[in-house]
Amino acid sequence: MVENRHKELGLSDEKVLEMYKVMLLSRRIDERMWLLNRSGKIPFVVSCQGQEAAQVGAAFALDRENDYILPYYRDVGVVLTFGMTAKELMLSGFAKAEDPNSGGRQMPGHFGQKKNRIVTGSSPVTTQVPHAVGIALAGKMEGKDFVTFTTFGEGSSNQGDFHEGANFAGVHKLPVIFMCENNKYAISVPIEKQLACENVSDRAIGYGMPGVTVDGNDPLAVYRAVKEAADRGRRGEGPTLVETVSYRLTPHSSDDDDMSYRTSDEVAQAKTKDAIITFGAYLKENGILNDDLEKQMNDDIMKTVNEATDYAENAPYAKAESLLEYVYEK
Amino acid sequence: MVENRHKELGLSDEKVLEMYKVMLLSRRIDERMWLLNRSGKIPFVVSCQGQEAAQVGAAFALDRENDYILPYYRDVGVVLTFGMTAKELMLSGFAKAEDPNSGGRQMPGHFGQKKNRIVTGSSPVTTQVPHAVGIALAGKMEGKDFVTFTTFGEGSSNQGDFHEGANFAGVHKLPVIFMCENNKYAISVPIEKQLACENVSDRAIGYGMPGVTVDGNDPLAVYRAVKEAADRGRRGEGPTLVETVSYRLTPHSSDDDDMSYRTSDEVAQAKTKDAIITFGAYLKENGILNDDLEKQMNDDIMKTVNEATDYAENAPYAKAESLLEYVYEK
Amino acid sequence: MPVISYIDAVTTAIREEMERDSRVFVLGEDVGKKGGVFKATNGLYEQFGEERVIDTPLAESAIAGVGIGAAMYGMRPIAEMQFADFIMPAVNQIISEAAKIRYRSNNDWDCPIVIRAPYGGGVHGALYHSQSVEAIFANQPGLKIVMPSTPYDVKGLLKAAIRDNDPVLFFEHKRAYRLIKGEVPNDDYVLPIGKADVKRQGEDITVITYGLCVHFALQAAEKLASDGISVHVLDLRTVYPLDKEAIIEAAAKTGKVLLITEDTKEGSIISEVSAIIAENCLFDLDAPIMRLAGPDVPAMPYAPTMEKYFMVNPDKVEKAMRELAEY
Amino acid sequence: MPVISYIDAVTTAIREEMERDSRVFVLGEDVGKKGGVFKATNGLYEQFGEERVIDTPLAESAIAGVGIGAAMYGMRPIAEMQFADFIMPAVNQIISEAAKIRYRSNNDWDCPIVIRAPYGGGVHGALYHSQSVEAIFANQPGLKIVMPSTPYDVKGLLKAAIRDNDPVLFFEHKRAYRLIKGEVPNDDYVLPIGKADVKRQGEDITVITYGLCVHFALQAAEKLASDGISVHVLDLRTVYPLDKEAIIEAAAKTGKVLLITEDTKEGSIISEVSAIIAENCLFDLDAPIMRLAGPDVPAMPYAPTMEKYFMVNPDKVEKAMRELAEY
Ligand SMILES: Cc1ncc(C[n+]2csc(CCOP(=O)(O)OP(=O)(O)O)c2C)c(N)n1
Ligand SMILES: Cc1ncc(C[n+]2csc(CCOP(=O)(O)OP(=O)(O)O)c2C)c(N)n1
Ligand SMILES: [Mg+2]
Ligand SMILES: [Mg+2]
Repeated sequence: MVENRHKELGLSDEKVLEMYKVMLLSRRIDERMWLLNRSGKIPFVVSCQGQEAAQVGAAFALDRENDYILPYYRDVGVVLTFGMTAKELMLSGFAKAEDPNSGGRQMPGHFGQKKNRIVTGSSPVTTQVPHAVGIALAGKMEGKDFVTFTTFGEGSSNQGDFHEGANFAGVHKLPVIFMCENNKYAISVPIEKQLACENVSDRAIGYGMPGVTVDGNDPLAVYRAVKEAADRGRRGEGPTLVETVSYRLTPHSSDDDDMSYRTSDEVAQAKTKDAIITFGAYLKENGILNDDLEKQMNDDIMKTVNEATDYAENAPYAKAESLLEYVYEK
Repeated sequence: MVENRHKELGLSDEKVLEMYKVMLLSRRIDERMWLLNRSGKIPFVVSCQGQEAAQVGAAFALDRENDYILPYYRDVGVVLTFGMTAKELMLSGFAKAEDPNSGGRQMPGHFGQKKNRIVTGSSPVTTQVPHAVGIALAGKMEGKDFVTFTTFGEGSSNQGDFHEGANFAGVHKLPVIFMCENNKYAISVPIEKQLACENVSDRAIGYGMPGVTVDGNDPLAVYRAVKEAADRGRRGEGPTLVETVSYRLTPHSSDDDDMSYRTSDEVAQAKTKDAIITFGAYLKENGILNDDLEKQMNDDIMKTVNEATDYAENAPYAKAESLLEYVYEK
Repeated sequence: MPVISYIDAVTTAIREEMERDSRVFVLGEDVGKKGGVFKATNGLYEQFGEERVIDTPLAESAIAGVGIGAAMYGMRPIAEMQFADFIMPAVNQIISEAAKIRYRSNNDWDCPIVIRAPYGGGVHGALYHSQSVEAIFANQPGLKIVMPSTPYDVKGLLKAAIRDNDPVLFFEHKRAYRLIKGEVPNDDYVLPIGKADVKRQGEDITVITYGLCVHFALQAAEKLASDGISVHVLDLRTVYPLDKEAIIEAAAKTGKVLLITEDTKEGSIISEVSAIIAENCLFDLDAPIMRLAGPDVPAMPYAPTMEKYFMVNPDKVEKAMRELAEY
Repeated sequence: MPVISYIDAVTTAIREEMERDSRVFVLGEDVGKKGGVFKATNGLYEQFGEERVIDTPLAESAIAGVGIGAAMYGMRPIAEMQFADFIMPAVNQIISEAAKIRYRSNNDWDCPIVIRAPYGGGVHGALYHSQSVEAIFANQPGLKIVMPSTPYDVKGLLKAAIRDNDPVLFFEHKRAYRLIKGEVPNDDYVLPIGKADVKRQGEDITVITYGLCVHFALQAAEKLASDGISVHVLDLRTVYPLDKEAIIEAAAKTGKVLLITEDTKEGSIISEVSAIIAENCLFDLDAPIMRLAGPDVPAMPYAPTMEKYFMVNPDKVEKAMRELAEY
């Protein structure tokens, strides 16, 4: 049997199994979205595939009852952990009125759900970074002890808003976790054309905060890094920059053809490290998962995904005239 | 006699004396501007005082016939080195038509003079940083071997444009020298409230470039750092971030009252390190300057400043209707 | 009633709201220890401490963005842009974020932030310390833009802006800061955002304007009155979204309309005012809709000759009024 | 003459200018290897190499700012903003810098940059991939804003923009990219920036619009023609600064004016068009100046119900035209 790495992190067998389940649910929802897109039922998908481990590992390290999260568009694993349901995600995919994120106003991947402290997001990348800092600042002013967690891609770490937000958090020692999900590409542009530093986390020192780079295919490594960052934040020691390195297993979105800029070999190579496989193997090797349980889990998940799809597909759109609502407070 | 530090840098006695002269001219022009402002003759001054050593040390390390410079508003020492004259600076102070920077359209400190490759600047801080990168990119595309030099304050290094510009230069290995003139304050805000890192140069690693911090009161230290950066750039090894640490000896500008946020003790303390004094002493100790020569130099400079002031004061303003010109190419 | 300056009305409104509601706080460059480069936040740092009057790093997108985050959480941030000209780096946060938060979340989140900035010329501020920037934002549903002309309006509208549950851009004319004084009640009062205000009743011609130009119009109206020409002056106060009813009423009343802005002309606030009139009460008009504005150049120059030529002033206003009256 | 699509006209214009002038280069996100997310720069990377077709880091202010620097040096950069919605982080560089470089340096420096961006809705792009952003910039002297409607105009105007010695924002309607096809000569030609174009001569009513709406207007005009109503259609082509003479002439010709934009209404391009008419030829009008535009909401939603409601379309245009004709 391989080394049990989750115990020393204080994670029970049930906990890691739950983590795996959320990773799997994320993957299956995403796969379904692609099917729906390719069959012409929904206009757009942007994927979490390849980043579930980082997302779920990180989200499990947070306080799901108190912390605030500002996820970016790939963070299916993060929002599922924080209480959004498969049905809600499907409602968003189908742009239906009941979608809690936006009532069908925004594309899928633009998360927001106040009751779960999932802060509404937009498309322009990295604008959420200063928001995360502002929420942390508000928490500090009010003497709260939550931390604020925000994510973004490595390409997006080149936006001015990343720099300005990180610096503000550093100066004010705010409990913010900045997590860069480095998947090696920004649409077609590989990381070498995005950044000249070795690791995105090299930027942390410029903001007076610790920076760490971890394997984004290892949910336990990410859990550890984010847990430490959250603890630091709660202790009043300020922000942390965490970089999770993995690979984007799908094209950028349903509008993209990744074969125009990378090879199928490269993708196939990356798939050998897919955390859905490797973390599944880890659980099996530790006797936490077996084939029966796996089948059961998969069946449950497919049932959930099917029900969510059916519900969302049949749900009504928002009325046309309702687009006039909520420009300002009524 | 103290150690001769300029020889090993390849600087002749004449050269260092010339450097000192430009520093002194910068100081005297600036002092005159304050007098003119306080007597109601010009509406605005923003000072170089305390930064002359960094400015002149840096500018002397460049190729004044080929390199492009994008100075910020305090860089009197830089533009004088690059060929702008005292008279031209005074014309700008008085906002007269003959001002080569802007024909009296911009406030003083908004430098620009194409014939000397001084690139036109604006007030919003740090916008010149991406411009410097663009000029370097153009030079590279055209196979030229000039380097591009740009400056900004430490507060301004928190703007997104610094981050985005530096990163672009790092990725494309462009010959840009980013020089941060750290004078400890951004108007009233001290450096601890601006940055959480120890040195502004700590940011360099995040852009894959070397970063150095040098004593901004020591023109030779600055010369060395900028010379090395320029050499690196010309060798095709990419950009460098140089930070010069000194102190802003005047209020932020003629509109500011610095005693509302710092003490006169602190300012007096900083004045003991004033490079006009310390570098003068170095030259004397090395037998390059003596009292006679100093007096002669001062007299020459005062004559230059007086003539410049008289000329500028008596020069005409641009015609009112001329404001309609040069919105677009004619 | 005490007479105070325009800028004191700003400070008073902020102070009173901070006393009233602990969620209100100020952030910006030099707003703390120094009390602002114009002293608009003077004394607040001493009264409320550095936690509620925050000297931020020099980064406008972060000032807006951090404020927006705090507002979404439930605070009432008042973000200062040191000069309106320096709001540009924050445009993405203002237009993509603040303006759209309620709408994009289907009313789940909101963004009660106030962004204050001094604008306007005539102070030797040159190209980058003189601009009017309202037109850049006055096409973005979700935003409200308030530009008061008097200390009384400043206090009532700034308080309303701070209490408003949507983002408000609050532009203060920097030359008005110390030039314009007026009666301001000591009491707590708010004025309605979105409502224009008749600053002078008249019968012959209608002037519609806002900000410092309101005073130029009132001065000129006084002169015309002695020649028997009666001028109706409407102060827009909120320049986005506009108070259509008040505009239509004021235009229809006299049938002769002069619109004034200090901004450059093409694409300015008064273009929309004109379009509203041309769309809704064209046949009430007895003269073309006249516009008086700055020339279409990038911004006003520093040299006094050119700055003066750029600026709208009481003489230019009077001349335009007389021309219209005689039409 | 060959018939090509709107987007092919974009690519052709860029390619020909790059062949003609070695100073012309392209920079932006995904413009290189991928050839752009819409394929507007398809094939250029292969033809001109990665030095002249630059995949930049994801940072719009740098894309604009680096381009501006290169332009000041003497190059002819064509910067692409992946979607017009993402131009916001670059507003400071565009408004504070590009627009003011010639002016602030008293003609010593200039800034011949073209910034291209796909705009517009009707493609399920939701709030942030559908916006019209021209009104944000259409009040900034120093800038020119071109928004062509046909492949012919695209090629001629984009070439003119690249050769222009001042900054030009070039907005391309993303739904027009593959929807609109038209004859485009193989030869080199340029069309004048700043000039509107009569796309259809008519006598009864005048429609003034730009972009995709030009096609809606032409379609509707065709329908009205069979009922004996003759429609004059003016395509603005350059929306800033506007072609005042052409606007006045077109409005005066029929005395009944319908202005159309896909943008939200208040503060849009057509507000200025209306103001120009109301200022210059009010007494030639036989009807109020009518405006057809998107509703004043932050941006168009994703759900097809709401997106459809938002968009101007041929039916809405026809209805408005008939209403005006009957006035
Ligand atoms: C300001 C802005 N510019 C451009 C885009 C278009 N865009 C969407 S995602 C993306 C690439 C993002 O890459 P990265 O940050 O690495 O995240 P990833 O998609 O790889 O997870 C781009 C260019 C955008 N959404 N916002
Ligand atoms: C974008 C922008 N915001 C604000 C200002 C107003 N301002 C002018 S100088 C300055 C402080 C600059 O501090 P620093 O960068 O340290 O340079 P220093 O003046 O100390 O040399 C500020 C806030 C500006 N010019 N531009
Ligand atoms: Mg990526
Ligand atoms: Mg400083």
